[in-house]
Amino acid sequence: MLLIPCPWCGPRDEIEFGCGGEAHIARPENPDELSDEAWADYLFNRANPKGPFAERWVHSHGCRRWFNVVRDTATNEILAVYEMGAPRPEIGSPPVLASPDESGTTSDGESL
Amino acid sequence: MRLAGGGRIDRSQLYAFTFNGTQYQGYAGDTLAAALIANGVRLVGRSFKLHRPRGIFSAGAEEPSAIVQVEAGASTLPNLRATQVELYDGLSATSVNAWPSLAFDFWSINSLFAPLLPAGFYYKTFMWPQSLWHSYEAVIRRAAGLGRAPEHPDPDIYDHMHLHCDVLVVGGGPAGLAAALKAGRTGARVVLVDEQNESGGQLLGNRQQIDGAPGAEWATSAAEELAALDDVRVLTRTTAFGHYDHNHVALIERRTDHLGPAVSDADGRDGGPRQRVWKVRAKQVVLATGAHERSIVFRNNDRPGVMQASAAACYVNRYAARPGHRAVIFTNNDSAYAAAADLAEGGVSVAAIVDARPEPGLDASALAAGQGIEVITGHAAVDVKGRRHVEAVSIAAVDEAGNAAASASRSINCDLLAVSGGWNPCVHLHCHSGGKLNFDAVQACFVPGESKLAVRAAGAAAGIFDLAGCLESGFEAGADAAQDAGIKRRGRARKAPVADAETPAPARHLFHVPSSKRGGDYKAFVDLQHDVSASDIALAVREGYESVEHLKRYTTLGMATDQGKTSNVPGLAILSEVLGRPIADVGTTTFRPPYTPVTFGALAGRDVGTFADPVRKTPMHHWHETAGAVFEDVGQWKRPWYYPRDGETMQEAVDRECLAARNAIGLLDASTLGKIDIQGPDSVTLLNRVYTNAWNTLAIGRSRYGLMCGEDGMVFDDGVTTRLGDHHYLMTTTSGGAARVMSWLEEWLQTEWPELDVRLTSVTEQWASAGICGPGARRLMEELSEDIALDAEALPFMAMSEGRVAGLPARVFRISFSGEVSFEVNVPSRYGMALWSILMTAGEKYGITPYGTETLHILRAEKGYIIAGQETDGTVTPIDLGMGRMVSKKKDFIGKRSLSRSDTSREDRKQLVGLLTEDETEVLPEGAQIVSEPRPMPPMEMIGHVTSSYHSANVGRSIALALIRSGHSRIGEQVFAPLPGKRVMARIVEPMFFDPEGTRLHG
Amino acid sequence: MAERYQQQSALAHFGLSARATSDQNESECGVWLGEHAFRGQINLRGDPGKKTFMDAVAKVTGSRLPTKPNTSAGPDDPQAGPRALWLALGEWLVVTVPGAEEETARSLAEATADCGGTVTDVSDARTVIAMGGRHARDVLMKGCPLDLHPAAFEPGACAQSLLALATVILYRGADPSEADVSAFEIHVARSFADYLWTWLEDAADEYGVRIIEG
Amino acid sequence: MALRLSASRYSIGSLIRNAFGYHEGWQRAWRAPEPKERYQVIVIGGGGHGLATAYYLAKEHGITDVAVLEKGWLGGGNTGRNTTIIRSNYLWDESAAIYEKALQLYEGLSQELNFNIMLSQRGVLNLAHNLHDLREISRRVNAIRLNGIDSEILSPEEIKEMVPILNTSPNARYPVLGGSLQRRGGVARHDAVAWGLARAADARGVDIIQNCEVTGILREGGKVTGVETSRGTIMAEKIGIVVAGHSSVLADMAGFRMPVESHPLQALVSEPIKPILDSVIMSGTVHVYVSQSDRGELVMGAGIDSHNGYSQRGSLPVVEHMVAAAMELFPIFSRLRMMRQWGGIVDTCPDASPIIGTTPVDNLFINCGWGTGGFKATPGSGWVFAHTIARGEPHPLNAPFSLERFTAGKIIDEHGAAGVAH
Ligand SMILES: Cc1cc2nc3c(=O)[nH]c(=O)nc-3n(C[C@H](O)[C@H](O)[C@H](O)COP(=O)(O)OP(=O)(O)OC[C@H]3O[C@@H](n4cnc5c(N)ncnc54)[C@H](O)[C@@H]3O)c2cc1C
Ligand SMILES: NC(=O)c1ccc[n+]([C@@H]2O[C@H](COP(=O)([O-])OP(=O)(O)OC[C@H]3O[C@@H](n4cnc5c(N)ncnc54)[C@H](O)[C@@H]3O)[C@@H](O)[C@H]2O)c1
Ligand SMILES: Cc1cc2nc3c(=O)[nH]c(=O)nc-3n(C[C@H](O)[C@H](O)[C@H](O)COP(=O)(O)O)c2cc1C
Ligand SMILES: [Zn+2]
Repeated sequence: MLLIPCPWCGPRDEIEFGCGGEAHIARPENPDELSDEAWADYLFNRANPKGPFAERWVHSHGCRRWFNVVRDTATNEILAVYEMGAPRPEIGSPPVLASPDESGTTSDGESL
Repeated sequence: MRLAGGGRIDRSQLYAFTFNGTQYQGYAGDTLAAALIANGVRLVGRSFKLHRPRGIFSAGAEEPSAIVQVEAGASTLPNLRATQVELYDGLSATSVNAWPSLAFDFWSINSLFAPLLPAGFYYKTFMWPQSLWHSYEAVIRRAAGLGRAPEHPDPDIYDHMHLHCDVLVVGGGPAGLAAALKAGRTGARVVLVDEQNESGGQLLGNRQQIDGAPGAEWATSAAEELAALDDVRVLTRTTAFGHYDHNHVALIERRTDHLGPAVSDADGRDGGPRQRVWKVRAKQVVLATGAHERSIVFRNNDRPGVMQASAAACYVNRYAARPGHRAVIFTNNDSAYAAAADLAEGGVSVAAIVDARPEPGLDASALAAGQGIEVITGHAAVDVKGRRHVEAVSIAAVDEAGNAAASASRSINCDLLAVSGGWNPCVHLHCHSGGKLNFDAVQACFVPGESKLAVRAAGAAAGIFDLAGCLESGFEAGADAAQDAGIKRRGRARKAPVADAETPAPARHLFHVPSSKRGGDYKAFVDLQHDVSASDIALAVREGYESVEHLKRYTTLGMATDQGKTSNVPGLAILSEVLGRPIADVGTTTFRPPYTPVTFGALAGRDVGTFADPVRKTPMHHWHETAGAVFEDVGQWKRPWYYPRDGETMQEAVDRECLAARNAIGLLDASTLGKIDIQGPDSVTLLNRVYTNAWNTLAIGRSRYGLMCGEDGMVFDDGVTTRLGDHHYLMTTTSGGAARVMSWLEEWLQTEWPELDVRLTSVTEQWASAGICGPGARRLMEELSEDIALDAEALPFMAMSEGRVAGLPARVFRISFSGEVSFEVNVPSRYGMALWSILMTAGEKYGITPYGTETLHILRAEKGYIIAGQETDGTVTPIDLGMGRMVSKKKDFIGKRSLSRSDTSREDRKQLVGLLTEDETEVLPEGAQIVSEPRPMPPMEMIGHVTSSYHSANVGRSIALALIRSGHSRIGEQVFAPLPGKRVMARIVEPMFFDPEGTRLHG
Repeated sequence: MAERYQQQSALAHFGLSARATSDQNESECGVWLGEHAFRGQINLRGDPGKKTFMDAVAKVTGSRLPTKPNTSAGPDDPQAGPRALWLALGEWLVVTVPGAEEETARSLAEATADCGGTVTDVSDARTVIAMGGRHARDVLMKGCPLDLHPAAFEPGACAQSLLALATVILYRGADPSEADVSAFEIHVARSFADYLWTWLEDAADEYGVRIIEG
Repeated sequence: MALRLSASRYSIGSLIRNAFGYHEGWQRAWRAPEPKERYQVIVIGGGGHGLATAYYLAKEHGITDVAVLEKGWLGGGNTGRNTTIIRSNYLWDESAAIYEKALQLYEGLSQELNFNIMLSQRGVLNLAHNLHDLREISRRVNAIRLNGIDSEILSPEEIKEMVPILNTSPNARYPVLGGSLQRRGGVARHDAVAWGLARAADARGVDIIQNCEVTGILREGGKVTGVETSRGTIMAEKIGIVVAGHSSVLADMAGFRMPVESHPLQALVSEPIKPILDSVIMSGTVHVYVSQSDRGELVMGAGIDSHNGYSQRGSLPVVEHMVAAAMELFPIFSRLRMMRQWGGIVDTCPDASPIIGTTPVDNLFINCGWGTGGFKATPGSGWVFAHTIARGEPHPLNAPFSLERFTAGKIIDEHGAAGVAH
């Protein structure tokens, strides 16, 4: 069972999470303008690599927040964890974990 | 053959036990195997295929031969290894796989046909004639299996525990104890597990010394120190059986097996589980799992009385039981010399040590000399005499290539042949998690290599076989593990215990002594349980099954209950010999969990019986129970299906409920419907994106029905959403779809539309909900509500009002799934039961009748309303359902684009219609397939199927809904439902059977 | 009129009050269990980065919202005022004594209306099971994958996780006076309460269970 | 070619004859040839489907200049690790047709291959535990029967009689309300299927090349020309990809994308016990399927791991769940023990139906997406794929399973069947 580092709650057992498949598949802006092929590509085609893979997880039984993980699908090593919307980080460096303390720093400077 | 003194048994506790019906005695501290040996029992079982006699081969988890069934009846346990069964008073065991008796086993005739039963023989036979294969198979099947399953449910319970630690040490031998001590002293959270009844590992069974005293004493004091440390947990009788991703290690603790089956509360138990699975998440793991001594393959090496050298010594040292009177030791390495010395000390006469090497190490020679044991070097055992147990061993000189001389040089009488073929480190757990292995050519064994996990091996598990080295590597592993776990403190420095340095001579790579007789290797066994012989391996290679994985599957080598703990490496070695390739190239098969078999009950833990899956209950659940409701499973909910009164059949009850709902008042517990509170300025945008219809114009206090599609354009869920405030909505979903819809909306919001300012809160359980419908509904509601205007103008269809009903804070919705005037009253769940009983009491005079899901379904089918999941199956679009008018052309929504794909926009898709059978009393089965041109025999072309079908008391006949190809344009057509034994004729109609104008709804 | 009708807690049908013992000797039993029925529970959303929001909430509840994951803020004893549990970034559960939820929710809604707060009363959506005793942690360990060692989950800590097959919010209360005794509050969805209670009683059986007045 | 086969024809007679020769006379079941520089057809993947493809190319289409390239040992993929359930009771016409073709081929396969694959048609029983299940079973059974395939509905009483050890108590958490039975369904020895096909293909001249991993797919002008492998470059006129869990990896080499995801799927066996279960029991709602092998182990499996994965390892929660489900159905399993657990990598399609047909690259064909349930299809899949490769266009049986169906939206949604489709 994987140990998945929720960027907010910290590392938790896989059973608390749901897996949402490939990350960074943006919904097309104007679906009506797409060809059937392009729409099918968005709908069905997936990268499915053997090796580092950017995927989405949701902490279903915890904070219910979605986030991204880069995991090696062959070894299950977790290579990076990052927030929704953030770009996929370079792999090779150790896991990028938003530590709960850092993430709590607020915009008006109040340290939490 | 019990020694007069010594051993770790408790002679003050004498236990009686039976084996195959005969009474014996043993002591506390014995295993069944030890007690059998002490009683001179040698024949304990039969092998799987050839039913050859089997004895006791080892003293631990690796045992391939001594398989027994313990106890009978509901508490019976098949396939236990006698070497791991702790003796208790009254234990009763029998052999497996022998009929009618162990001594006269009918199936031992297989042994006569052995030449006809080589590896994979069944793939080559039993094919003709084809029709007889069934009978052949029946015979093969009768021979299957070892022990017998219980015939009754398990009287015991099991559970699970999660555990977190800094350092998990697996194995409580010298290396493991050292590691745990070192880590524990730093203050780290340490867990030490060992599958035996006490810590000590090999020290319990040999006579090695630490600090000048018996090693077992050191082990005891080490265990005591550990027990006294805070945050150190020592689990004995606990096997680490699987090492999974991210250092998740599964343990199984046998809590009461050593006490025997539960007989009463007075037997010293705490009422807890028989076995417990611990699920450990460890920052660091130290594998100190020791090593298994392996055999050497030679002719008739499977006879009872052939035993691991270390096991023979262990029986003498640990159990004070003599495994034979006269022993011969056959070895290719030094470790057996200590065993020989121990046997001699224990009063076994050691006839000779047969050493395949030209000469043993110095220490070893000294040991033999000290006991006056003859050492015959450069020789190997080549055959064993004796059928049911060893009577003599033949030995012959072996040349450098490992071939024995054609004729035996000597036959030595003995009743015990103690063999050491070298040691296999227990690398199982290391490999479970994907760790690699390296081949140690000097010691001829596989040792742990690279691993992706925070795991390290110590002691014999790492290929370090001398005690001093085991201790040293244990201390080092413990210290490193604590440090890597982030523990800053260092343990107090202490004087390290000292064990004598050993200087063994290298082992000889001798795994197999080929028989000089042609065909002699038939009886040279590699896998003792599955009767895989050296000749089977040669045959497999000859036939092209030369990959180690093919070899395993073709011969079944290593696939027995011991999973080849002692046989795999000799098997690989023989394969490498036959192929002429080094062992390292041949590789191993894959090590898989569990290390030793694990009880299913323990794996399931508490999630059985009533706890198999939670039952969700509404606030009114207990009322329904008292009212005698029959329940239906909807997801995890139990929903009343119907409420039969005395003597009513289901149909009668449902008819009564249906009529009441349209002629008086029907009352439904609707609490299970999903409810999602939606707030935030962008709420309406969200609704527009997820529903197929438009939401901009919905006024506060008004409700609207919506359909949701997946991005593939297929209907996914439906429900009514009400606008509660400027930026505040309440969405309802199907009962089964509630959680799915909630997480689906969250997913879109968080992953795709983070710019939308919307907050979702599930309020399904906040509100209890009662649906009141029928002509009397308004009157009853008016009676009960204090401040809510309920007339059709103030609260028209699809409107909502907040206030008090019967004094309870309530939201009243005018929505309807029945086509009647209907009020859905939501009150906070704590008042659900109160609301329900008030309604029942106040409604009595109007004939209020509670109804269940069956009536609900009939009422809606009469109106042609769909149920998502019944009329839809993931392949149905809103247009197929005839709800095209609800599909907005103007805006985009999830799934819209898919609707215009060539296949999805076809005209001749399956579409929702009604069906009326020719015979009004005939109710089509749901799921019946529809054809337009019936034929006398299949195949027939199907054009659709019945999704819903009922007898409708209100319509006075049967009605059905169906999905039919081009259905919308086939209204009026005649179709058929071919059913087993009959054919039902029906007409396609509009899916609306009652009050098509909808006058009642608004009334 | 409402008073005429009984409000019913999720575990009412177990008749816990009748089974409760008044014996206060906690060390006698391994585990005690009870229901804190009708605790006020308010789901609160807002931006922890917005000072105005945080201040407004603090004014109502008397303590600043926790922003560190898995922690709570406010008094352990709800009689002394609302306690807020961190649920997620920008989401909290404000826990009050029974009956205070309506007023607290209204005040919170009013105070945070201008700074983006969202308030939802969910007091009836979950009940709270109280559990403590020498073996309370062992019972939780049977079904909860969290690390509940005091070093990892100290008094005041809270987390959402699984307990057996139910989703829960777990809160660790202040340490009872005796050593080795811990106290937890388990928020569980109302429809799962029957299941979870039965499970807890069963799992705790081997340690000896006492029912306490909630 | 025919000679090779007859020389080592398997029978009880040849077994006895060989016994006198200490079994030293047996020949290799298949050769271990060096790869040639060029073949007419290369089949990538030495699982059951790839081997069946090669066999039928030779047998049905006379194309014998064929190589099967297997990166490891043949049959070592899902073919060697599945729970071996065979049945053809599928809902949609398209599926029923292709799985029934496979079942019919299976019924004669031992004789045809002269290799006993130990097909055991002991019946596959699907249980219904709620009203929804009952409706689905009724729909399915009716459809299957009208497609001319055997299928019947059983009452709880009939089920109890057939499987006495099954928990049919009405008080069970999910009581058994009924079930559907396909009597012709059953199990077969998985390894034997691979080995038998390999031996028969080899006898017809097919080169089976193990330890030969395809690492690149060579193309020229939109046309496939050959492959790069760990044993060098091999050219071919036509290439078929049949690599199950690795389909996306190979498609990536050929430059196109797939609607496929690879997931671990786990299975386990108990220690062998004397026979207690004589049919295959499946339950989608309780979520487990169980049979007992001819050696006596209980073989069971359940659903896929939720995440993509290429590690053939198992994890604990899936196993716990599977075992709890099995015990819900069979309380007497409680004291039996798990002996081994493992995983395979299955390739799943969005509609739980396979893809068998052409690809965007000319002369390159693909057969994949069988997910959790392709063992039962092995001979049928090979038969239609051989046709597709030989003719350059699909057989009517596999035409509906084209890659293009996803674009048109003509999906064949077998999720109901594949909830646990084995
Ligand atoms: C646990 C489990 C249980 C299952 N149970 C059932 C069941 O009960 N009934 C059922 O019908 N189905 C079942 N299935 C599914 C079934 O096993 C598969 O659908 C089927 O075996 C697929 O066969 P295949 O020949 O396509 O794939 P495989 O047997 O996987 O063969 C593909 C081969 O391609 C090779 N390969 C991959 N990449 C390359 C490369 N680059 N170069 C060369 N070779 C390569 C692989 O090594 C592999 O040998 C189960 C699957 C699993 C994992
Ligand atoms: N002379 C030799 O050639 C030779 C060879 C091997 C071992 N030995 C001796 O054996 C000892 C080895 O010490 P060690 O500590 O490395 O090993 P050990 O064999 O003494 O202890 C290993 C312990 O681990 C336990 N164990 C194994 N797998 C387990 C699992 N999965 N779960 C729970 N428990 C498990 C075993 O029951 C055993 O108690 C030393 O005394 C060494 O000298 C000598
Ligand atoms: C139907 C079936 C039955 C099996 N029976 C056994 C068995 O009796 N003993 C055993 O050790 N393994 C058995 N296995 C598991 C295999 O040993 C092996 O784990 C599986 O083929 C996966 O290969 P791998 O573990 O080498 O990766 C069986 C596998 C299958 C598919
Ligand atoms: Zn989280």
